[in-house]
Amino acid sequence: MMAHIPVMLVLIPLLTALALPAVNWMMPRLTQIFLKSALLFNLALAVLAMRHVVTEGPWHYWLGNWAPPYGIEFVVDAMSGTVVLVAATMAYVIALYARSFFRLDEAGLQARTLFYVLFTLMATGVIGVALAGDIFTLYVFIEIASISAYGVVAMGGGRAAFAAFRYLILGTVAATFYLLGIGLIFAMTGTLNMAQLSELLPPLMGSPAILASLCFLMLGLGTKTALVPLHAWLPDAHTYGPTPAIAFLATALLKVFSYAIYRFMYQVFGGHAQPVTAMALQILGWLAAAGILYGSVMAIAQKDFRRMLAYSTIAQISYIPLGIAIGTPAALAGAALQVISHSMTKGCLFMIKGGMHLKLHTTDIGALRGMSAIMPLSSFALAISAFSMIGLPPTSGFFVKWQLVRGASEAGFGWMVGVLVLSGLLNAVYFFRILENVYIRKPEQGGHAAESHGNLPAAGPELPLPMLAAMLILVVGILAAGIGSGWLTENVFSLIDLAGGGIQ
Amino acid sequence: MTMDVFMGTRPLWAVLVSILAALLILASRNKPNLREFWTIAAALVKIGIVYSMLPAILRGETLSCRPLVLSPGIELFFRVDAAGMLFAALASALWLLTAIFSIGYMRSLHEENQTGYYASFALCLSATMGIAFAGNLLTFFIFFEMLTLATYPLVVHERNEEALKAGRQYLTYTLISGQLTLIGIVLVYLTAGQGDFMPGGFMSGMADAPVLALIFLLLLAGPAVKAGMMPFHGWLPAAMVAPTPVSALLHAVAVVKAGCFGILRIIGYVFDPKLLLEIGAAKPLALLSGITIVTASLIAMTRPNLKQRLAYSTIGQLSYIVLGAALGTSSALIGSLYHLFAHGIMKITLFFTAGAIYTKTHDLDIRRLSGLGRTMPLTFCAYTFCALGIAGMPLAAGFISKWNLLLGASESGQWGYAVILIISGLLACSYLLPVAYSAFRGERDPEMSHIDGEPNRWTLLPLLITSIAALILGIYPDAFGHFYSLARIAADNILTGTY
Amino acid sequence: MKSTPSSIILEVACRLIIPVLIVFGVYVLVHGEYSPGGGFQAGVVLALAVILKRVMDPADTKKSYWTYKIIALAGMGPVIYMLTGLWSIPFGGNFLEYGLLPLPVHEAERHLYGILFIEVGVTVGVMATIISIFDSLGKVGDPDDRGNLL
Amino acid sequence: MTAAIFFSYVIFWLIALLYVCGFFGMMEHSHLVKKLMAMNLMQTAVILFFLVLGQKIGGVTPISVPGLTDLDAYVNPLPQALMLTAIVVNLSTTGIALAFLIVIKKHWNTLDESEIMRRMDT
Repeated sequence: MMAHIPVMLVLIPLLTALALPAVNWMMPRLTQIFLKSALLFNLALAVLAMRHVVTEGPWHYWLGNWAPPYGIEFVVDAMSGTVVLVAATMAYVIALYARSFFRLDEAGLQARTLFYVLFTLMATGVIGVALAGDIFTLYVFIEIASISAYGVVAMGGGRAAFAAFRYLILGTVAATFYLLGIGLIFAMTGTLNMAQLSELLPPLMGSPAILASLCFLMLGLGTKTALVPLHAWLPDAHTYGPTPAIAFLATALLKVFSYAIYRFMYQVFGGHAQPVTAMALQILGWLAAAGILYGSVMAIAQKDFRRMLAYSTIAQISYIPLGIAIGTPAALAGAALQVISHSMTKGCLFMIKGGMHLKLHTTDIGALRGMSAIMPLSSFALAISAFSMIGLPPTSGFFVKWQLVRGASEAGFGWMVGVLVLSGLLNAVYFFRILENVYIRKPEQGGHAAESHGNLPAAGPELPLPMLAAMLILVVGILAAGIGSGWLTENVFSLIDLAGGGIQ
Repeated sequence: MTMDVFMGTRPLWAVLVSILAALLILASRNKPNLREFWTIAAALVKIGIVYSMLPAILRGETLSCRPLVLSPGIELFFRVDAAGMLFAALASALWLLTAIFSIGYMRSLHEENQTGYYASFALCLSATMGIAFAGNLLTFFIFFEMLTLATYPLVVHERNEEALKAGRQYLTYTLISGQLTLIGIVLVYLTAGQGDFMPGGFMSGMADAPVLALIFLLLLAGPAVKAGMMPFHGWLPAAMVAPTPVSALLHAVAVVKAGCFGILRIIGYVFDPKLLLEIGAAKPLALLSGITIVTASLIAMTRPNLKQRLAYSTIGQLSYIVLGAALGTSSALIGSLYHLFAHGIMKITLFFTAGAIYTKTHDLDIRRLSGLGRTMPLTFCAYTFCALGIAGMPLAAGFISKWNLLLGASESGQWGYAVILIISGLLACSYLLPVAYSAFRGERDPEMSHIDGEPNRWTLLPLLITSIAALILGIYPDAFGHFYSLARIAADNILTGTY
Repeated sequence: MKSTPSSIILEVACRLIIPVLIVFGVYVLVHGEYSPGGGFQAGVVLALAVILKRVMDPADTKKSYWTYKIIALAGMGPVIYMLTGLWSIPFGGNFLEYGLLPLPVHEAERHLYGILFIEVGVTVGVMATIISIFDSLGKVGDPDDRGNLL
Repeated sequence: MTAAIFFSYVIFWLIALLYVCGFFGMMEHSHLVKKLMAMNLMQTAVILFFLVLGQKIGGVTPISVPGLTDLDAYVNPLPQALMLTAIVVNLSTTGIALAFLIVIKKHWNTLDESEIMRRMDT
């Protein structure tokens, strides 16, 4: 059993997702228990897989015992293990949150089992992308994750359906770009396995076909990651989709495409050792930097908390491509830490957003006055996540910034240091504006918060326990990932394989 | 065994104890007595832990512990040395007094949001301990930023527009400068490969002079803003909207002193006073602090509000410390380190008296305080004594530091600074003493006729203790915690380059 | 409630065609290993049989319990696939290693049976999916339908 | 033979044309169904691209023909197998997109993108 963990990591959520309608039909009471125990079990397996990677190195699994060039291979290494662990954690925590959320949100989503099915499928896709050892399997899992994501976003109603349609169109065009890219690679080399490609490609790097495929892959994965200027789908989808879905989409799903960029850049195209790839990485760095600044500036301009979070996601997600583009071990460690840190932070913020929506009936920033009096624990979670977003110690966000700044200055990218620092300050502008409203300003007489204070549901002013528990797990995680970041960097992120393509 | 572990990790516990206290305070927010008990208890425990390390430091040893790895090759590193001990002992002792004062002050004014106040206060103290004991730049920076964060709720405590504006200003100054310091720290790790504080510094020869000067400038940004150096002082008077105990502890002890302490650490333990001369950074720094001293004193004279006046006085006095560090001779360093401590004791007394007066009058306009000295003799005696101390009168603690600074200025041959110090003393007399004079000799303002006596004893007790302490220290500079010896050991460390 | 068929010609034709479709579907399924065919095609053919029945008797579509069952069934198809893959694990194989399935036949034939099980799963999945799409489309515009299936 | 080489290149140009047609169709039309159809054109172009990659002149379908044991006589089966998966992906994307269109039509009572965008803002 233990030897099959890599494939189990994909199979368990897949099996859960597909069996869920049957379970719900025959034993409706067991649905939630079934879902949560499966996700918890998967989380435990992810931890075991990570431990295996740390103690014994990368883990290869051949489906049907067919050797790689012919068969499908799953690989768990330091980076994919991290992504899998994050995805499994977020899936469990959000499942914990979602049930209470939907219970309170009576007017909202009705097709709940369908939601859980799509949600778990999305988790399957994310974990599959992380584990895939060949570029076509990667495509299949990307599409599993994306299609479920379109469906889940559309569950938020009429506006969400339109946002999801645009997301679908752009996402599918991105997928065709991706397919074209791997088609060109396949035409040049005759293989799809990443390990084999990394040996066959270097002599071919100068050819126009490979250059074109690099461009197509960058465009495809860049759109899915919401790299500026390919981010057009993101703000609407994040604003109108149902909260638990967006909490997973913004955290685990977006990360996995950055992770795919890392896999291609370093383990297929040879990283900074190849002049063409080095150029691509440089462009990636510029785009990421532009994304960081654009997202932060746009976030300041928003009046709605949901939209602000959406733009903040664009900014924060770009930290990962930035770390990948820099390409020193410290920067890659920063990118990997950002995968963990941003997932927990943004997940927590979206959960709080959902809570505000349920309790205060608004997500308008100006109407959050006095929230700390009504929802003290949620406000506390909000404060900690905001600090992590800004990058203040001892939260994990600070250590991300530290590693990235360190990496950028080691590699001689002084301007990136400036971008990172500026981004932290811009984040401070919009998050402290919210904290001021939540903690310091008193609700105006007859204002929104005061009004809804009167209409609070009988369940009590604070959110129900499972929702709070989910948020507080993430808050503890943010602090733990900050304090433990040194340990993580030394023991896990130091194993990230740059395949000789990094900057020393 | 457990005892040994505890003894070995005392610096860590000194930091953690008030974080724990903050959590307990938040947990018992509905029980004011229990909440304040936690504050006092944590303060006592902290004093116990800090002072238990004193004998070893006085023997010239250092205590260190590395509980955690922060980043490859960089640990969360605490090292207690003479300079850190000086700062930690000062902050922990004054926390206890401020806690007692706060209880009296907050209760008599029926302030809101007291739980958040006490919790943030405790967090501030943790951050201060962390800054005092930090053994490397990253650890220092982490606690430095924590201090910024923990202070913010205190600055905006009043929850009104003015407080919000002050809070924004405070964050703007400190966060921006903090980020610059972060870049500086990264550059230090990049050029020197390490960032552990060493007496006499470790940066010499690591890069060319212009690069070193740039790094120094970046590193200095954060501490200089916190210390209220002149072009960056705007937040400090604005932050005086906070309740008086906050101004007392934070703007006399924790925050601004953390800035000064940071400057001392950077000058003495990352760079070296001699290296600064070589790269041409010492003279501009000294000049800047000289200008700050005079200008701040001149501005102070124009402010009618007592707290504002004290704020500008603080800005001026803090630059003594920077000046001493920039001069870099033995006496100057001793004076600078001792001033860190002496100014803390005296300025906190002044703020305590301001707070005590405020609990009675609800007004701090100095024109309306005249005649009150006859009703509140103890309070105003304490005020007068410490005002003279700030000016540098013999028999008060301020004299010791100023004397050493004067010696230092003459040792280094820069007589101009000696003149500035003396002028500053005269200016201090001219803006602090008129308050005392009119209080004892002036006509009572008719609106203040209802004032019947001294403030309540919880507010009176701490300020009497600190003013008596200032007197004793002026006579025996080594009293209470061998602070003078600590300053001397630290200065020796910096100049000899070894612990 | 017995509803009337739309026309007698349709009814007679369907009665003749549906059994043939089912038999043909099974043929396509089991022959997929050697010749064009397999799970996808078999699934479509089988689904067609059910859809024809629906066309013949529209009232059948309205029975709402069908949607629950059919979607659960659509999920169970891939579950059969995965269980087949997992079946080899207790016998020392990797996921989907049919050569180690505990069947009393030659290894090459074990591969064949392994594929067959998988094709059965695919057939069930495809069939149920197509039927559920047909059912949902039949409900668009239905005032009783809230647009939510589960 | 030159004709064969010529046509072997022309097919790629035709595929590129199809792809670009899809792209421009998507940019040009504001009707959502037309956008979807344009998207399908792009997907089809990519599928054709893969199939042509595995094609060879005179090759037969990769299903065992009795008596034909020469491996070179068959076309490469891998692209075909891959495209089978890609077609399933396309099918599900199109299906889910159509479902969205039904919801959009119900909610907005129009399928015109610019109209919906205008109403989203207000």
